[in-house]
Amino acid sequence: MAELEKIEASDRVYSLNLGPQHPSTHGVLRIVLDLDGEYIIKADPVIGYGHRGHEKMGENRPYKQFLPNTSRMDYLSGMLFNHGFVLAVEKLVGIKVPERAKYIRVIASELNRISSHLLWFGTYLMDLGGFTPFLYAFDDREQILDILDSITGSRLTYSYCRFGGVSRDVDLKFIEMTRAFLKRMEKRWADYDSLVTKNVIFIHRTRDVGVIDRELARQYGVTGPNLRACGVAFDVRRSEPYEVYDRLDFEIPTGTKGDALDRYDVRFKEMQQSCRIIDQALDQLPEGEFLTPKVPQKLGPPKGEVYTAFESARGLTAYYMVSDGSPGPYRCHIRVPSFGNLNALNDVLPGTLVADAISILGSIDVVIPEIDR
Amino acid sequence: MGYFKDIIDGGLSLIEGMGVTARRLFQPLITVQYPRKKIPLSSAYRGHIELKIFEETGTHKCIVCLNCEKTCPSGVIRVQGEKQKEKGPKTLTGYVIDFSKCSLCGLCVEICPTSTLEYSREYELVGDTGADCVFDLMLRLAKQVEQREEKKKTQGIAA
Amino acid sequence: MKIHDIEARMRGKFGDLPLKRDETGVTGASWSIAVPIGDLRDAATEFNAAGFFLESITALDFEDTFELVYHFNCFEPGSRAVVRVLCGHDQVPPSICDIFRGAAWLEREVHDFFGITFSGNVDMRALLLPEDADYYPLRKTFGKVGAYHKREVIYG
Amino acid sequence: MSEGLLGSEWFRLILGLLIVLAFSQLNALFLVWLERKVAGHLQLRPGPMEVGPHGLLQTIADGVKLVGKELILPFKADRKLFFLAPVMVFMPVLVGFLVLPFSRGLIIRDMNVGVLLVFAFSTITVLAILTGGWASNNKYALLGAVRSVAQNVAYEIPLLLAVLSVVLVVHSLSFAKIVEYQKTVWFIFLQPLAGLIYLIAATAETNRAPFDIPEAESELVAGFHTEYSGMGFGLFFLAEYTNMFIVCAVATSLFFGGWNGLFGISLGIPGVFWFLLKTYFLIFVIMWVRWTFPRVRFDQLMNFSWKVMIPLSLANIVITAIVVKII
Repeated sequence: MAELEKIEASDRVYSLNLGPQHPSTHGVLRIVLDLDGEYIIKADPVIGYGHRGHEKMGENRPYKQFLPNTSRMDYLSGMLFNHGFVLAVEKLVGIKVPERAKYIRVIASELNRISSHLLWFGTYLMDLGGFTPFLYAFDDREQILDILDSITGSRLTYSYCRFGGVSRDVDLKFIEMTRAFLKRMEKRWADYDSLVTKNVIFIHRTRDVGVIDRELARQYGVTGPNLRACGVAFDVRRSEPYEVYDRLDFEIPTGTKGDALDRYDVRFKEMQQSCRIIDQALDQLPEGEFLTPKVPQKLGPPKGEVYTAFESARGLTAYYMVSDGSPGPYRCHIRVPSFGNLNALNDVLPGTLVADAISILGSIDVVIPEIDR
Repeated sequence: MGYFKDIIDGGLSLIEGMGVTARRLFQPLITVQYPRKKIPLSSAYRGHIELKIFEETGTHKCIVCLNCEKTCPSGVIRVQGEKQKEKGPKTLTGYVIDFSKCSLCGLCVEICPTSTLEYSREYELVGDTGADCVFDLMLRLAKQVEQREEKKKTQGIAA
Repeated sequence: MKIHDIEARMRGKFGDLPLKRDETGVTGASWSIAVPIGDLRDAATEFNAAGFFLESITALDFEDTFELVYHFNCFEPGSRAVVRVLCGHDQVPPSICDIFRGAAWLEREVHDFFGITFSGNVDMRALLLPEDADYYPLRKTFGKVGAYHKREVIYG
Repeated sequence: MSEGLLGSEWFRLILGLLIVLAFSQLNALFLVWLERKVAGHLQLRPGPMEVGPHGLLQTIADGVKLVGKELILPFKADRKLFFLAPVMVFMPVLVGFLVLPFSRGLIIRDMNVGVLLVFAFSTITVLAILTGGWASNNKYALLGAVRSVAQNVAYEIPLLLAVLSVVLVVHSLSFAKIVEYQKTVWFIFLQPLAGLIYLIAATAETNRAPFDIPEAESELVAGFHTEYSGMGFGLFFLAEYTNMFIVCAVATSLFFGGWNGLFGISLGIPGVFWFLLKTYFLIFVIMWVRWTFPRVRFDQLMNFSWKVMIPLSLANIVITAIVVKII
């Protein structure tokens, strides 16, 4: 680093404007890089291009009308964000959810998590220059979208969860499709292993690249797979189990070094664990109601506040809502995981190459509209 | 001999990867040439909303309660009603949606007390201007009723 | 459990009175503590030393005051704690960005939305809003809002 | 082209030039189509289908579109160099055709320094890329140009060393003689290591994935040709595919027996078909590789070149020289 500082004083340093329109910035992110040759001296991510004011929107409408907004923040895990919001409101108002609905939500959420990770897998490989895995991943993702489409009627912004259940019951066809998908994926993991995980070029591009260690992760509030990659088995599904996660048997995959390869491994294994969760949840899926009929149209929550954390595909996400007793929240804040994950780049990028910067950016899996809200 | 082992292992991993892609060369294609072939829609598909025609009455059951208009998060729906008699229920005179603002959440369909709203199964909705996204559901309903009657007629002749 | 250690230390430092336990679990945190604005950095330092990470910073706009809400968590089950700081509309809270590096952006976000300037945070550029934004959208005086309450209306 | 027809040297040259120009363009168009088809089928999709049968005319349609587009000169760019670069990248590629041995007697000029000529001229491509990247006045383009030069140093040496081991055996730089030598046994069987190194280095020479680091679309947007529009971009594109044909044709001549059939069995098929068959197969392999692997980082390519390819090719040359001396 001392050497780098010396160079900084010289006029060899030039700045490169990476984004907002750039093939690998996943949404509209701009990073102003100070470069010496191809080495990065300083990185300053500039965000906010996709700011839509979701928090303000939340404040000036009833809880129910904020539902469709939730899946538009992190559009890749719309179901999870939807789910989390419903959890928060149910906790605030005190609505009981039928068992069957809980299971359906978990299944749908985990399917969504796999689809989000699959998309990350594809785009990450594309960032590294491999185009084909992207399309294979999209092939699999398409199966999930079809499954979710069959119950929610939508492929991306689901708006599926309702206060006290879900909007539509699952049928036998859904269960059949999901089982077929799980079976299909068993073979696909091996293909992905041969095509990517074992590939020597891929390993060289990711090993020891962009190390986020435990301390750095804590400093920046990095959560989710990026945190687990450095060896911390912290998962909201385990630490504060919601719905039926405490009844399901699954592992929390962790890495050791916290480099891009570890992050890749963790996400890859997470997809397999999600498959396990879905399999068990399908086995345990009880009969019964999918929606509590007693939920009033106009919610009248007590005064106070609620903070509900859940594990989205990118990490710890939380809804913080303050209620003044009216049908809409007085303040609605959303803690998004990508915020901290991207923030850590300030410290991770300096000293790396531009090529590695792309690899790192891809490996931390940010969804910019989620940060911008 | 780690040097040569690394090279050979690396080379083999590359060949393994090429095997995966080569196998795909002989697998059937998964894409659909869209305008020529189409995939069946999901039964839960949520398009824009439409007034449902009930068999027994041959028309919709809207009572102009304005629940849909009030519950819509994006302010898409405009409903107009008129009282036919001094003391009586309102009847629907206009139902217009601005689809360009719709977020397809489905809250209006769920809240409708008479279940007279349903999802359209149209998805090829292209327009040149924003005005093309404004649908007059009454007009659409009238057209549908017409089509139905024609169908009935032709079926009747055939029978 | 780190959460019990830090609770004991907080009680030692600020007394029992400002610390509120939450038995219902609705607030998502084991307890919350109201800290005077001058002691915010001390509290944050304690949390940092105990190995907590900063989950979120946000503010609430009331008619009489702002309230800053800091959520801390550590990598153990159910270990969330809340630090609440009352900050008058004209007060300048201290920045904790040198204690938690991730706080810099979170404070910038709060500055964006509420116009609260944090002393000690050198980088107060707009984060999510355009550079030339001269409004604070999450203040209750901006745009369409339902109500503008005093703090006691909600928190008693 | 029988010997009798070629009375005049000039006639032969002009005819050759015309054929080369026509062939190189058509070939490039075909290769672009092939690339898209190969990519498509590797990815379980059909590729271009709309223009012509199986999209065969798609690239022609694209070409027409490119010709019709405006050539945009970036702000403060070096005007002369900017427009010179695409021409410079295409010229040396044409020269390569002069010495390619399509079949016995079907060589425009069988020079005794043919091999040298191809590699000498192909190096100009790097200069053209550097010129284009520099003249664009764009940081991405400049980075791409710089990478290209760095990459050039890394792959040219093993490329030539691999070729040298073949030349050592034949004692000639003439393509015709090298191909004649492989009448029964191809050099890929005698010199498998050199053949492999040549193919790897040749992939890098043509800036193809996994060595497409000067372009690196996910990192440098489009690298050295970021700022080129219309036919400026088109020429870079055509040159890339023509270049690919040339390196594969050279590989066919040097290692895969040129116009000869396998182990001298020609099955009555004319030599030129053998030649083209093998060349297009090699091109297919290069495409297949591109659509399978992620991109390497440029320092990794250098490491690979200096630590693996150069020592191995040097060792290969030494062993070859000793064996040749003993025999």
